[in-house]
Amino acid sequence: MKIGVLKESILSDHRVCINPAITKVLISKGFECLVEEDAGVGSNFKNSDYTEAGSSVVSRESLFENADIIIKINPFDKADIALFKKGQVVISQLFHKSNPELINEIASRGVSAFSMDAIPRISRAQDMDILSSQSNLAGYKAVIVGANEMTKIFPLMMTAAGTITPSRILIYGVGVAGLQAIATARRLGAIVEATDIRMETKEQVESLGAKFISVDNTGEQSEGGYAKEASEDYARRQKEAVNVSLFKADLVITTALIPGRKSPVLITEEQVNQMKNGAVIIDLAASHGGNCELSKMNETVLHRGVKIIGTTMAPESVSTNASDLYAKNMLNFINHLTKETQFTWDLEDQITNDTLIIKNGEIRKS
Amino acid sequence: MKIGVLKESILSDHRVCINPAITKVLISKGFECLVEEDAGVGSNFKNSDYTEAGSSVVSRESLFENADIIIKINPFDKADIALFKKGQVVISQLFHKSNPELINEIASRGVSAFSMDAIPRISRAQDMDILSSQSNLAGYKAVIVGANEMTKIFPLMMTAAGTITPSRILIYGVGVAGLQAIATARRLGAIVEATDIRMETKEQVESLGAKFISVDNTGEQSEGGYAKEASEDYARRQKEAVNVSLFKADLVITTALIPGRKSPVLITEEQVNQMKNGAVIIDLAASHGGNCELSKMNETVLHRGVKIIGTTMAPESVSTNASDLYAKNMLNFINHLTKETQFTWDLEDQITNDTLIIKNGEIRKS
Amino acid sequence: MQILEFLKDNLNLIYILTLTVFIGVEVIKNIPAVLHTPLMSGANALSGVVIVGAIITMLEADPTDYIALTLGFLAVVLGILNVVGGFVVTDRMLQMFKKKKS
Amino acid sequence: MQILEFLKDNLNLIYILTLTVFIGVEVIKNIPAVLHTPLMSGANALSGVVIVGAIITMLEADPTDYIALTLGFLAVVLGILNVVGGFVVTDRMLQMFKKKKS
Amino acid sequence: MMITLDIIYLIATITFIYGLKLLGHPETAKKGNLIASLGMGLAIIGTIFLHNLIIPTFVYSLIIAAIAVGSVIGWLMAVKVQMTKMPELVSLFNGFGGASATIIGLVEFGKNIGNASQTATTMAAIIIGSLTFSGSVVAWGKLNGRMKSLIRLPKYNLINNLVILGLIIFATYFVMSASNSQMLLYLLLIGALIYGVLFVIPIGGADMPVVISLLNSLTGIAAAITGVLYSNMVMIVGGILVGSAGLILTFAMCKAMNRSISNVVFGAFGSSNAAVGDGSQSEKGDIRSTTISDVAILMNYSQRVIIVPGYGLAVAQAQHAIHELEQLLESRGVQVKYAIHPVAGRMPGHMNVLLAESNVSYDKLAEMDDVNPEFKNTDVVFVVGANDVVNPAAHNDASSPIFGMPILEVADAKQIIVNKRSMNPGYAGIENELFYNPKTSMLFGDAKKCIQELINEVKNM
Amino acid sequence: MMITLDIIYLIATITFIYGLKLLGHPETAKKGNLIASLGMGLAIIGTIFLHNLIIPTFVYSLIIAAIAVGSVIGWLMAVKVQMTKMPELVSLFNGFGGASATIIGLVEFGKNIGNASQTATTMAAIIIGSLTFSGSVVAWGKLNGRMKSLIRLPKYNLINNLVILGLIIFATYFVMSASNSQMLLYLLLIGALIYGVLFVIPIGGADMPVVISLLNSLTGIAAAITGVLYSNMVMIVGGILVGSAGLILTFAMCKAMNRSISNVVFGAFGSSNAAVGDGSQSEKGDIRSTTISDVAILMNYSQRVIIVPGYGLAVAQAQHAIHELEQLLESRGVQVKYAIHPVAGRMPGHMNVLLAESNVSYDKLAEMDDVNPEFKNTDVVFVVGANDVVNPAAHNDASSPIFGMPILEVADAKQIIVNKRSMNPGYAGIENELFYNPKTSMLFGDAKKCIQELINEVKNM
Ligand SMILES: NC(=O)c1ccc[n+]([C@@H]2O[C@H](COP(=O)([O-])OP(=O)(O)OC[C@H]3O[C@@H](n4cnc5c(N)ncnc54)[C@H](OP(=O)(O)O)[C@@H]3O)[C@@H](O)[C@H]2O)c1
Ligand SMILES: NC(=O)c1ccc[n+]([C@@H]2O[C@H](COP(=O)([O-])OP(=O)(O)OC[C@H]3O[C@@H](n4cnc5c(N)ncnc54)[C@H](OP(=O)(O)O)[C@@H]3O)[C@@H](O)[C@H]2O)c1
Ligand SMILES: NC(=O)c1ccc[n+]([C@@H]2O[C@H](COP(=O)([O-])OP(=O)(O)OC[C@H]3O[C@@H](n4cnc5c(N)ncnc54)[C@H](O)[C@@H]3O)[C@@H](O)[C@H]2O)c1
Ligand SMILES: NC(=O)c1ccc[n+]([C@@H]2O[C@H](COP(=O)([O-])OP(=O)(O)OC[C@H]3O[C@@H](n4cnc5c(N)ncnc54)[C@H](O)[C@@H]3O)[C@@H](O)[C@H]2O)c1
Repeated sequence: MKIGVLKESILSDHRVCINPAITKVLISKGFECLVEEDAGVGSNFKNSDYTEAGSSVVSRESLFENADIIIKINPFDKADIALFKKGQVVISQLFHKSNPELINEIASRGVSAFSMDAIPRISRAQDMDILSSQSNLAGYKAVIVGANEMTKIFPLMMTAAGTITPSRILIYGVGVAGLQAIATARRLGAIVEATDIRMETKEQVESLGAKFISVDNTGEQSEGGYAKEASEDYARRQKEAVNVSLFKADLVITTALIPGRKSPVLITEEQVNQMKNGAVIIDLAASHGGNCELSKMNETVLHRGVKIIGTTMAPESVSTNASDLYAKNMLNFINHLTKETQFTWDLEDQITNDTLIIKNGEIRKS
Repeated sequence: MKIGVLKESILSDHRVCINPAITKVLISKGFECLVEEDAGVGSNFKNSDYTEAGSSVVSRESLFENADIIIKINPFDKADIALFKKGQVVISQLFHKSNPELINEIASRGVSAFSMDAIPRISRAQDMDILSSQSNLAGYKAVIVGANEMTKIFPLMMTAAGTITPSRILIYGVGVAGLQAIATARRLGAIVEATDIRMETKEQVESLGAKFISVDNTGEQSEGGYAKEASEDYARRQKEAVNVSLFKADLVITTALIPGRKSPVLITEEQVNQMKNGAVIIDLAASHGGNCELSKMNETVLHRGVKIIGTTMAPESVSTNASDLYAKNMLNFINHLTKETQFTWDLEDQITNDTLIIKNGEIRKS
Repeated sequence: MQILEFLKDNLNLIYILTLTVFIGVEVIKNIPAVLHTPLMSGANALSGVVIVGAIITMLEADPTDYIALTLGFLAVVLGILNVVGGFVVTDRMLQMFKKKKS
Repeated sequence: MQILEFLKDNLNLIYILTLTVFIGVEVIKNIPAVLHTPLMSGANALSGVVIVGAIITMLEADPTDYIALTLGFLAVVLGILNVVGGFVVTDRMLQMFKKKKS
Repeated sequence: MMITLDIIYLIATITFIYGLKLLGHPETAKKGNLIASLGMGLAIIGTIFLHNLIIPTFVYSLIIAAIAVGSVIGWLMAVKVQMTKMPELVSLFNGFGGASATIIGLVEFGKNIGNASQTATTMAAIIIGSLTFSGSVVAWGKLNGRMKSLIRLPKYNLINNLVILGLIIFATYFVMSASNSQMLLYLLLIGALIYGVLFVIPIGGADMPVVISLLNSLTGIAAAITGVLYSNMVMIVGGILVGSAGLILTFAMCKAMNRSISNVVFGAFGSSNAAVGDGSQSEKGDIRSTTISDVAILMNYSQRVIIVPGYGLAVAQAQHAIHELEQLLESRGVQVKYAIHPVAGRMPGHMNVLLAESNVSYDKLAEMDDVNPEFKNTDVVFVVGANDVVNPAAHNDASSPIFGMPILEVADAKQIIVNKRSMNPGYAGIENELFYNPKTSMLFGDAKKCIQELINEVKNM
Repeated sequence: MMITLDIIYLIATITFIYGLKLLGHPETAKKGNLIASLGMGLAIIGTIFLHNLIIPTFVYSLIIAAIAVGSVIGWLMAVKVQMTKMPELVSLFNGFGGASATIIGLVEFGKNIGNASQTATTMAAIIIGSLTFSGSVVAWGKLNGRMKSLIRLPKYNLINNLVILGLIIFATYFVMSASNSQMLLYLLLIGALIYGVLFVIPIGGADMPVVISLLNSLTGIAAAITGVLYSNMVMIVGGILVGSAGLILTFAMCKAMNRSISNVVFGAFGSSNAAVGDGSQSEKGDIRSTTISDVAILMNYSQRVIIVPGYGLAVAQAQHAIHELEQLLESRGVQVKYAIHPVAGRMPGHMNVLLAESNVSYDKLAEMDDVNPEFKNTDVVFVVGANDVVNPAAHNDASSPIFGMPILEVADAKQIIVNKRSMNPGYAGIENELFYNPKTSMLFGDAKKCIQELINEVKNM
C-alpha cells in the first residue's frame, strides 16, 4: 500500500500530516510513503529528511496517480478532489455534518473517505484524537500570541522603578485548549480566571491553580463530555458572573465550542465596549463563528482600544510539534484501520464505523 | 516649571516617557505638564487620561514654545533640536560617547541637557536606572517573541499522541535582560542554559534554576559590574564550551553588551550553519552591532533554516509597562535634580554630575 | 486493711512497679506501626524471663521429688523455648530493616 | 565489702534509683531549647522537695531544743521559698507559650 | 555470692529496659534485641551457677539438658519458619512462657499452704499463666489455619465474663479457706485453660496480632507474679515491663488498625474488616489499608521506588510535597522516578505542567513505554491520585470503557501503595481491580496531607 | 495512719514524674507545672499532719508560720521579678533549697553519731547542699551584675580540683573516725561553701544557665540524700528525678550552646562567646546566634510574622520551603506576609519570580512602602538570605555605597531573626549593623536546610 502525504494548501497552516519519523515507522510496517514536495517545510522538515527516512518525495500529480491512501490535515479542496481516483482511500478532517456538499463531491469520485474529526472520544481512541492533540497546542499558543500582542507583561514584578501588577487573564471554555491555556498563563505568572458551562471543570481549573468563575447552570446539560447549546437564561447569568472579571481582563481567550454547531456568542459588542483599553481577545472559536460577536476569522479587529484576534492558527504555527502529534495520531489511526497494510473495514468497531464517512463512493454519514 | 512630554518619533517605539499617573505626581509637586497629542496612544494611554490627570494635551509646536523642561525617551532628532529654545532643560537618552555630533548640535541651541543613559549604577540611583528597568522587560519580551516565532513549544509534554520534548534555550550574557530571559523561559518549561564572561553570574543563573556554561575566563576583567571587551582567546574558549549547546538550541537570546563599545560577536556565520533547522536567534545587542554576525537591526534574517531577529524593540512593545517604569525613573530623576520645582545644579552630586552633559550650551562630557 | 498492710510492707515494690510501668509506657509510645510485630515478638522473648523462676524451682526442689523435678524440667524447657525462639524470631523479623545495597 | 553489704541491704532502693534515673533521662531528652529555662526552673521547684525533710526535722526535734527548732524553722522557710518561688516563677515563664489572641 | 547475682539481675533488668527502648526505632531495633538477649543469657547463667544451695550434679545435668533441648528446638523452630508464619510462632512461644509460669505455680503451691498472700500469688500465676497458654495456642491454631477462624457461641461475651468472674470468686474462696486440695487446684487450672480458649475463639483472624500482644502482656504479668514468689527482682521488673509495654503496644496496634480500645476491652473484637470500602469486597477480595509509618519504612528501605502521579495529585496540589518526598528518598539512597501516563490528569501534559511547577527534574520523568518493563524490578510503586491509568480492566475487561487503553503495569512491582481519598472511581467511573491485588495496600487520605506526613515520618528514621 | 502518708507520697512522686514529662512540651508545660506543684502541696500537707508523733502546738505553729512566711516571700519575689531577671531568681531559689538540705544535715548530724552509713549520708547532704548554696548565690550575683562577671585565679582548675579532693578525703576521715566534733563539722561546711564559690567564679555570665542547671541537679541529689536519712520515698525519688533530669538538661543546654560536655565537666567554661562572627564584635556589639527550636517556638507563638526574602533564598532554592513554612504558620493562626524590597535579589522582580514558582499568593507580597509602617506591629521579622536591603547603613552611613537607598525598616519589629550562612557581606560588600542589634538573633545555615528544619520543629509543636 502506498500512502500519499499531501502538502497543506492553506497558506497559514504550516503543518504536515506525517513527519519523517512516522514515515519511517509506516515503512517498517510495509507501507510505502509518497510525500508531496516541500510538504514539511513549514514544520521545518526538509525534503531530505523524508528521503532519508525512506520515503519518496514526489510531485503532486504523481502522488495522486500512485497513492492508494491519500492523507491530509485540512479538508480536501476542489483541486484535490478532482484528482482522486476510484478505489483510493482518503483521510482528512471532513467535518461532514457541516459540509454536506464536500461529502457529496468526494463521494462522487468513488473513493472511501475517513474523517479524523469524527474519531469518537473514547478512552482507547485517545491516541488518535487529533482534537485533543491540536487543541492542546492551540491553548499554549493562544497565550503566547496574546502575550506577544499585549503591551503589558504577565507576571507581578516589584522593582526599583515601581511595581508592575500582574496581568489578568480570563478564559472561556475549559476543554483541552482552555486547560492548557490556563496552565501556560499561570506559568507566566498571570492571574487566571476561567469559566465553563460544565461544572465538573471547576475542579480541573483549580487543579491548575486558577480560579473558576461559577455560573449557576441548573437546566444545562452536557453529552458525553461535550457541552450542549446553552439557554439564553444561562447566557445572561454567565454575563453577570463574568463581567466583573471581563472588564478587568488584559487578555481574554475564548475556546467554547459545541460540536457540530455554531459556537455560542459569549462576549457581545456591548461588553467589549466596557473592556480595558489595550485588552486583547484571542478567539479560538472564530472558525465556528466565534465566541466574540466582533471577531473575524484570521483577522485582527481593533475595536475601541480592544484587539480581537480571530484565529485557529494557534496550533498551525507551532507546526513542528503539531505535525509530530498529528502524525502520531494518524499512525495510530492507520494502524487501527489496517492489518498488515490492508484495510480491515471492521464496521463492528466503533472507531471505524464512526469515522468511515464514505465507503466506495457511498455516503454512510451525514 | 512646565514639563513638556514629547511623543516618540521612532514608529516602532510605542512607549512614552511619562504616563498619566506620574504626571499627576509631578503636578502635585508644583510642576505643570504639557503632553504632546497622542503621545501615549502606543502605550494605551488616551489623551483624556492625561487631561483627567491634570495635564494639558498640546500640539508639538506649543509644547516647544512653552515648556521649560522637555523630556523624551529616545535621543532628540533633528526636528526636535531645531525647536529648542535657549535656557530650556532637555532630558533623554543621548549616548553622548558615541554621538558627539548630536551633542554638538544640542549644545549649539544653548540648552542644558541631561542624559538618562549616563545615570551611574550606584545603589541610590537604582530607582532612576532606565537601563535596568528597560532591559528587564526586554529579557521577558525576547522570550515571548522567541516563543511566538518558534514552531515548537517550550515545555515537555507526555501526551497520548506522543511526547513533545522540551525546547532548549541558550542565553548569552547574563545581565539584567539575560536574567529575566532565563526566568521567563524557565517558567514556560524550557531547558535553559546561559553563559557570561563574568563568573559571578554563575550563582545568579543557578539561583534561577538554569544551568551555567562556564568558560575559563582567566585574564578577563570586569569593571564596576560591567564586562570589558573579551580577548580573542576567550572568544575561542567560549565557542568550544558553548557550541554543543548552541547546536542543540531551539532558541538563542543574546544580550552581551560592553558599555560604550561595539558589542562582541559571539555567534559567527559558520556557527549558525551548524544550528538546528528551525532554530531562532533573538539578538538584543543588534543596535550595538549585534552578538550574531548575521543579525541586522530591526530585521528578520533567514539563514539556512535559522531565523535571526535583530531587535531592541523588545521593551518598546510591552509599552504600557515600559512607559510606567520609565516614567517612574524619570520622576525619581527629576525629583533628584530639583527642589521645589527648581533645578539645584548640585555638581557635587555624582548623579547630577554624571548625567549633565551640556550646561547652558556648554559641553561638559564627551 | 490487709491490703493496706500489704502495701506498707511492700512499699518499695510498689514504687518499683509504678516506675517500671512508667518506663514501659514511655519507651513504647510513638513507635512506628511497622515495628509493632517485631516489638511484640521482642517483648514476648522478654516475658520468657519466667525461665529464671523455673530454674529456681528445680534448684530448690528436693532431689528426690521426681514429680517436682519433672515439672521443673518441663517448665525450664518451655521457658527457654520462649526465650531462645523469641529472640531468634525477632532477629529474623528485623532483617527487613537492613538497608539494601544496590 | 561494706559497700556490697550496703548494696544488698538496699537492693530495692538501688532498683528505684536506677529506674528513676531512666525515667528522668527519658522524660527530658528531646525537649526544645526554648523550654530549657522553664524546665530548669520547674526542676528547681521540684528539688524543693527537701522541705519535706525540713518539716520532719522540726517534727522530730525535741520541743525544748531551741537550736534545732530554730535551724528547722530556717530550713522550712528556705525550703518553702524554693518550692513556692520555683513554681510561681516557672508559671510566669510559661506565660509566653500562651497562644496570643488577635 | 548472692550479691553478685543481684548485680547480675540489675544489669539484666537494665538491658531489658534499654533493649526495649532500642527496639522502638528501625535503625537500632536489631541491636536492642541483641542487648536484651544478652541480658537474659546473663540472668539465666547467673541463676544456675550463683546460689548458695547444695545441688546434686544430676539436678544440674537435668537443668542443663532442659536448657539445651529447649534452646535447640526453639532455635530450629525460629530459623525454619517462613517469614509469613512468624506471628503465629510468636503466639506459640508466648503460650510456652505462660505454661512455664503455670507449672511453677503448681510446684510452688504445695510449699506455701497456709500463707495466704503466697497462696494468692501462686494462684494468680496459675490462672494468668494457663489462660495465656490456652489462649495463645488457640491464636496460633487460628493463624495457621488449623482452626476455623471465627467460632462464636451465642452470647459469648456474657458467658466469657461469667466464666472469668467465677474463676476469681473460686480462687478467692480457695485462698481464704487455706485449703490444700490438689483437686480444687486442678479444677482452677482447667477453668483458666477453658477461659483462655473461650476468650480467643470468637475473635477474627485479622485481629489476632492484637490478641497476641495482649496475651503477651499477660505472660509478662504472670512472670512478674512468679517473681514476687521468689522476691526475684529481674522477674518482677522484667515482667512488669513486658506487661506495661505490651499493653501500650496493644493499644497502639488497635489504633493503627482503626479499632477503638473499648472494642478490644469489651470483647467486641471480631467485627472483622476495617470499615473501609464498599459492599463489593467479598467478590473482589479484601482491601488492605495501610498507615503512613508503614509506607514510610517501606519506602525508606527500598532500593527502587516509582511514583505514578494522577489527576488526584493535581487536585490536592501536592506537587511540591511529592517533589520533597522524592528528594528526601533520593538522599537516603533510594532511586526514585515518576512514571507518566500519557493521559494522566485532565489535559495532555497535565502531569508535566504540575511536576515542572515544583521543579522536578525532567530526567526523572519516564514515559509509559519506557517504564513498563521496569516495574518488575521495582520495590515499591507509589500511585498518588491515579486510578484509570493503572486499571487492569483496560486489559482484562472488554466491556469496560477503557478497554484497549494502554496502562502502567504497576502490578508487576513487588509492592504497590495507592494513595487516594476513598474507593471512589476516577474519570472513567469504573472500579479498579488493582486495589484488591494482594500486593496492593491502600493509603487513604488527601494526597498532600499524606505525602507531607510521609515526609515527616521518613525524616524521623 | 502512716500508710495514708505513704500513699500520698506515692501520688506526689507520680505527679513529679508526670509533671516533668508535661513540662517538656510547650503546649502542656503549664499544666505540668501545676500538676507537680499540687503534688508537692499534697506531700507538704501530708507530712505536717499525717504522723504518729505527739507534737506540741507551738511547734505546729512554728512550722505553719515558717511555711506562711516562706510562701509569701517566695510568691512575692517570683511575681515581682522582671521577665529578664528570672534566671537569677531561679538560681537564688535553688541556693535556698541547698541551704535547707545543709541545715537538715547539721541538725541530723548530732543524732546519728556512731552510725557510719548515717553519718556518711549526713555529710554528703551537708557538702552538696552547702556548695550548691554558695555556688547558686554566686551565680545569682553574677547574673544580676552584683559581681564581676569573670574572676579567675591563676590555675583555678587545679585549685578547684584540689579543694574538692581535700573535702572528700576530709569527710571520709571524719566518717571513719566516728568523731562527733562540731568544730570539724563546721570546718567541712565552710570548706564546701568555699568550693561552691570557687567553682562558679571563673565561669562567664553567658554560661550561667548551664551552671544553674548543674547546681539544680545537685540540689536534687542533696534532697535525695536527705531522703535516705529519713527513708522518705518522695524525697528520694523526687530528688533523683531532679538529679538525673537536671544533668540531662545541662547536657542539652551545652549542646544548644554548641559547647562540648567536656568543656563543662572539666571546668573549661567561660571561654565566653560562641565561636561565631569575626573580630569586629567588640566594636559593634555581640552577635546572638539562635537555634532552630527557639525560632520555631518564637514564630509559632507570634501573631504577626513578616518574611524578608533576599538573594540568599534564591541561591538556596528555598522558595518551596518558605512557602510551606508560611502556610504552616498560617494554619496555626499566625499572620504571615512577605516584604519585597524592590532590589532584593539580582534582577528586577527576582523575588517575585522565585516566590511565584512555589505558588505564593500574590496577596501575601507587600511592597516596601506599604510594609515599612507595619514592622512596628510585627512580632517577628524573618530575614532569609537578605542583607543589603535591610542594612541601616543606607540611612546612617553617608560613606557606604548603599547610602540613600531606601530599605526595609525591620529594626522596628519586636524581634528579628536573620538567616544566612555566615557573617559574610552581601552584594554591596559592607557590614550590616542590623546583625548586632539587640533585637536580632542570627540563625546560621543554608536557608533551605534551616527552613525545612523549622517546618519540622513547628509541626512537632
Ligand atoms: N490527560 C488527558 O488529556 C485527559 C483528558 C480528559 C480525560 N482524561 C481521562 O482522565 C483519566 C486520568 O486518569 P488518572 O488516573 O490520572 O485520574 P483518575 O482516573 O480520574 O483518578 C484520579 C483519582 O484521584 C483521586 N483523588 C482525587 N482527589 C484526590 C486528592 N485530593 N488526594 C488523593 N487522591 C485524590 C480520586 O480518588 P478519590 O476520590 O477516592 O480520592 C480518583 O480516583 C483517564 O481516564 C483519562 O482518560 C484524560
Ligand atoms: N534586584 C536587582 O535588580 C539587583 C541587581 C543587581 C544588584 N542588586 C543588589 O543586590 C543586593 C540585593 O540585596 P539582598 O539583600 O537581596 O542580597 P544580598 O545583600 O546580596 O545578601 C544576600 C545574603 O544571602 C546570604 N546567602 C547566600 N546564600 C545563602 C544560602 N544558601 N542560605 C542562606 N543565606 C544565603 C548571603 O550571606 P552568607 O554568604 O553569609 O550566607 C548574603 O549576605 C542589593 O545590594 C542590590 O542593590 C540588585
Ligand atoms: N476521555 C477522553 O478520551 C477524552 C479525551 C480528550 C478530551 N476529553 C474531554 O472532552 C471534553 C471536551 O473537550 P474539548 O476540548 O473537545 O471541548 P470543546 O472544544 O468541545 O469545548 C471547549 C469547552 O467549551 C465549553 N463550553 C461550551 N459552551 C459553553 C458556554 N456557553 N459557556 C461556557 N463554556 C462553554 C465546553 O464545556 C468545553 O469545556 C473535556 O472534558 C475533555 O477533558 C476526553
Ligand atoms: N547595583 C545596582 O545598582 C545594579 C543595578 C542594575 C544592574 N546591576 C548589575 O550590573 C551588571 C550589568 O548588567 P547589564 O544588564 O547592564 O549588563 P550589560 O547589558 O552591560 O551586559 C549584559 C551581559 O553581557 C555580558 N557580556 C559582555 N561581554 C560578554 C562576552 N564576550 N561573553 C559573554 N558575556 C558577555 C556582561 O557580563 C553582562 O552580564 C549586572 O551584574 C547587574 O546585576 C547593578
